[in-house]
Amino acid sequence: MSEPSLAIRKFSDLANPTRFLALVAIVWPWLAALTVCLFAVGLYLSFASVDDYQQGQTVRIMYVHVPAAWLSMMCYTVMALSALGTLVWRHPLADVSAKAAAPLGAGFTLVALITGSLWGKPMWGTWWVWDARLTSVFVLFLMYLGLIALNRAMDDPTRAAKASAILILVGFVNIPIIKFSVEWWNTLHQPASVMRMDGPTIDPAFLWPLLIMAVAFTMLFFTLHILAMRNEILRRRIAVLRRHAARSAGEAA
Amino acid sequence: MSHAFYVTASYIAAFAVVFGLVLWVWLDHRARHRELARLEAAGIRRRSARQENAG
Amino acid sequence: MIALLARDLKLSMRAGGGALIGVLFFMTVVAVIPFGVGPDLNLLARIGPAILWIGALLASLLGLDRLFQAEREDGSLDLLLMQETPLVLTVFIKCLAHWLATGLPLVIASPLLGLFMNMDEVAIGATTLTLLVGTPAITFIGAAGAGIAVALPRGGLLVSILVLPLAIPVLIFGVSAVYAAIQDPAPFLPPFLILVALNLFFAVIGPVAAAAALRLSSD
Amino acid sequence: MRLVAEGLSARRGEDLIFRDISFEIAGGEALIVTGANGSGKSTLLRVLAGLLAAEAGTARLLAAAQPVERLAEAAHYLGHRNAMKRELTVDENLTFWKAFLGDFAGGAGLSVDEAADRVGLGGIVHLPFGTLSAGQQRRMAMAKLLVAWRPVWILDEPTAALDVAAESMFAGLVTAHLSRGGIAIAATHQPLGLDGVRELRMTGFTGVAETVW
Repeated sequence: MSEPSLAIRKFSDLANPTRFLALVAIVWPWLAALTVCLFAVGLYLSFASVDDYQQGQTVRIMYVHVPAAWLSMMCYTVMALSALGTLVWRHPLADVSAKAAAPLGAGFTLVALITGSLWGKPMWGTWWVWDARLTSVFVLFLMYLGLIALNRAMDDPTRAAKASAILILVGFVNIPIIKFSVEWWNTLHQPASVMRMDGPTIDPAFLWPLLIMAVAFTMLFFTLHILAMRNEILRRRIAVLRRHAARSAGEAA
Repeated sequence: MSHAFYVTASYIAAFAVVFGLVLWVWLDHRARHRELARLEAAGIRRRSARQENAG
Repeated sequence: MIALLARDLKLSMRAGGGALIGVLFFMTVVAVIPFGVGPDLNLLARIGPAILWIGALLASLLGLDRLFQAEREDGSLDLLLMQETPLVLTVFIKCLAHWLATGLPLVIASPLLGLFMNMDEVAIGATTLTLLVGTPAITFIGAAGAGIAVALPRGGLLVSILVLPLAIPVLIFGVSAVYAAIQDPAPFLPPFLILVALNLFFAVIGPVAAAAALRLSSD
Repeated sequence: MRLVAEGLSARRGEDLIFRDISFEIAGGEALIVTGANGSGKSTLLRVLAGLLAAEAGTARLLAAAQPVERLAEAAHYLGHRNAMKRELTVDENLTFWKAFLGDFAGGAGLSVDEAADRVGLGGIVHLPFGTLSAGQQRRMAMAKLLVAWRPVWILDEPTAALDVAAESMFAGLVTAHLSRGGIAIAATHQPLGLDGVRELRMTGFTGVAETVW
């Protein structure tokens, strides 16, 4: 009996914004340091690695492109989980988490898009193809921007959180459909000669830098995420304090 | 254009965006801190903080 | 429920209703396209179905933001929320009424515009049929956006921005089905059936999401 | 039939509006909610109508003619806004609400014409709602209470924008409703001219709400 209740208490401890802030204060320097170390190793490896016999040194773009693309999806998953937290458990920190993640997701998706087209130009001879993958990522980018716009349009943070939680979940079930439909569309419209990224298996020489870079990017995301959450918590705390200040001023008068 | 150009460009772009995100988080934090400090200077604090000071 | 359907239909016909505006917008958009791409009849015939679909997509988003906002402004939304009838059903009926008032006229107008676009009979028939099946899906998924943005004073544009990416699959399969009908080797049925499936799927997910959003946004 | 509210608290945005409100009303009784502006009258009524989730506490309808899960299903809510469409005629509006709301067990609503007669505007149901004056619109919104039977009436400032004659007309409506065994809860500035009603004075919640932030 004691164990689950302990677990629940742990969870709700973490859930308390004040505790969370304390936790962030302890954790974030370590996370940041880890991120920097991983990036140092990952960047070194990615520039020290041999050139691909087919793609030349453009293969190095992969080391930023693939992790960014991975993050763009992981970030949306984090937001979908937070949205569940908002709607099902009505957890205040879940609101904060979803709101803080949106700009980060948009940022990493943008990186994935830019590096993707920079990779595409030398490889395919064009900046952009309406490939299923690229198009889906572009749609994802639009959805991040839509979510940010929605959050900015609402002044009450609790209601904004609920509205965006619903939108996030609707988007979450829709993204696979969008992906599938774009793939279908692609087979109709595109000559089959366009290069596929998932062709041959990756050589271990490329795998290691890629993995380390992916972990580094993920750590970067979590560092930024908890810091952005901290900012958001402070923002709400300030809003509450200001309202109290206004109210007590009214009482004094 | 050489392939090195594309590699450099994509690393620069990635760095720029990530730097932008870091900057956003950092500036936001500074702004929030300043606001909190101003509120505190005006004598407005959270109740829990007040109790801690009193106790 | 029938009462609600009848009321919403009446409202859309009366002054200030959106029924006519949608069709007018649709026709204007389609009429403007040839000035952009040139009067080449072959080209128009080729891109005609796509133009009709994009026009219909934009036109069906046009009045969506008012779907719940108008109800909220005069207090009717409160009463709709209170009832024993599941809110999802109420939302579904409202979507249906909205589609009958704005979506169906688009479908009816599309053969005429198809003639302007120099499309042949098969293409016109296929476009009309796919629009008939596809536009309800846009309305349903749009209702989710309308529910989310119900409390926003300037929600109209935001609804379109939020909903358009979600409507991409409908557009893809709608247009694919039309082209499959025109170009012989590709089979018509698979994309068409997927379009039907999308319609049914959105008919569930849209009202559910919209109902949840409306409940949460009431205060 | 009894309406029991226990320990209700409600929040608007981040602010706690009121805390720990409890009362009990039996059939045939009315409760008048009074208090200054911003003391939480409207919020309390919206919580009772199920339009706003209570932060804590419950409001239930016990021993009603048919078991209800939510109090809202057995209640009429007349808010600040009339919930009528300007573009439709009064008749169309009321007919819609009559059909959409339906009758709660244990009573039957009046016909549209009868209801319009009761609020003293018999002859003009064919006019578009938007062409009526503010006072007439409010009266027609009250007729909405009559076309479908609900044992509980939740009325938020019902007599705002009404003249004295209309106020006494409305007092008559509420009295008739109470005599049928109904319950009425009204937030008001003005005395409604009802006899033997209970009063709940909202003081507002002056303390500082403890928020999670």
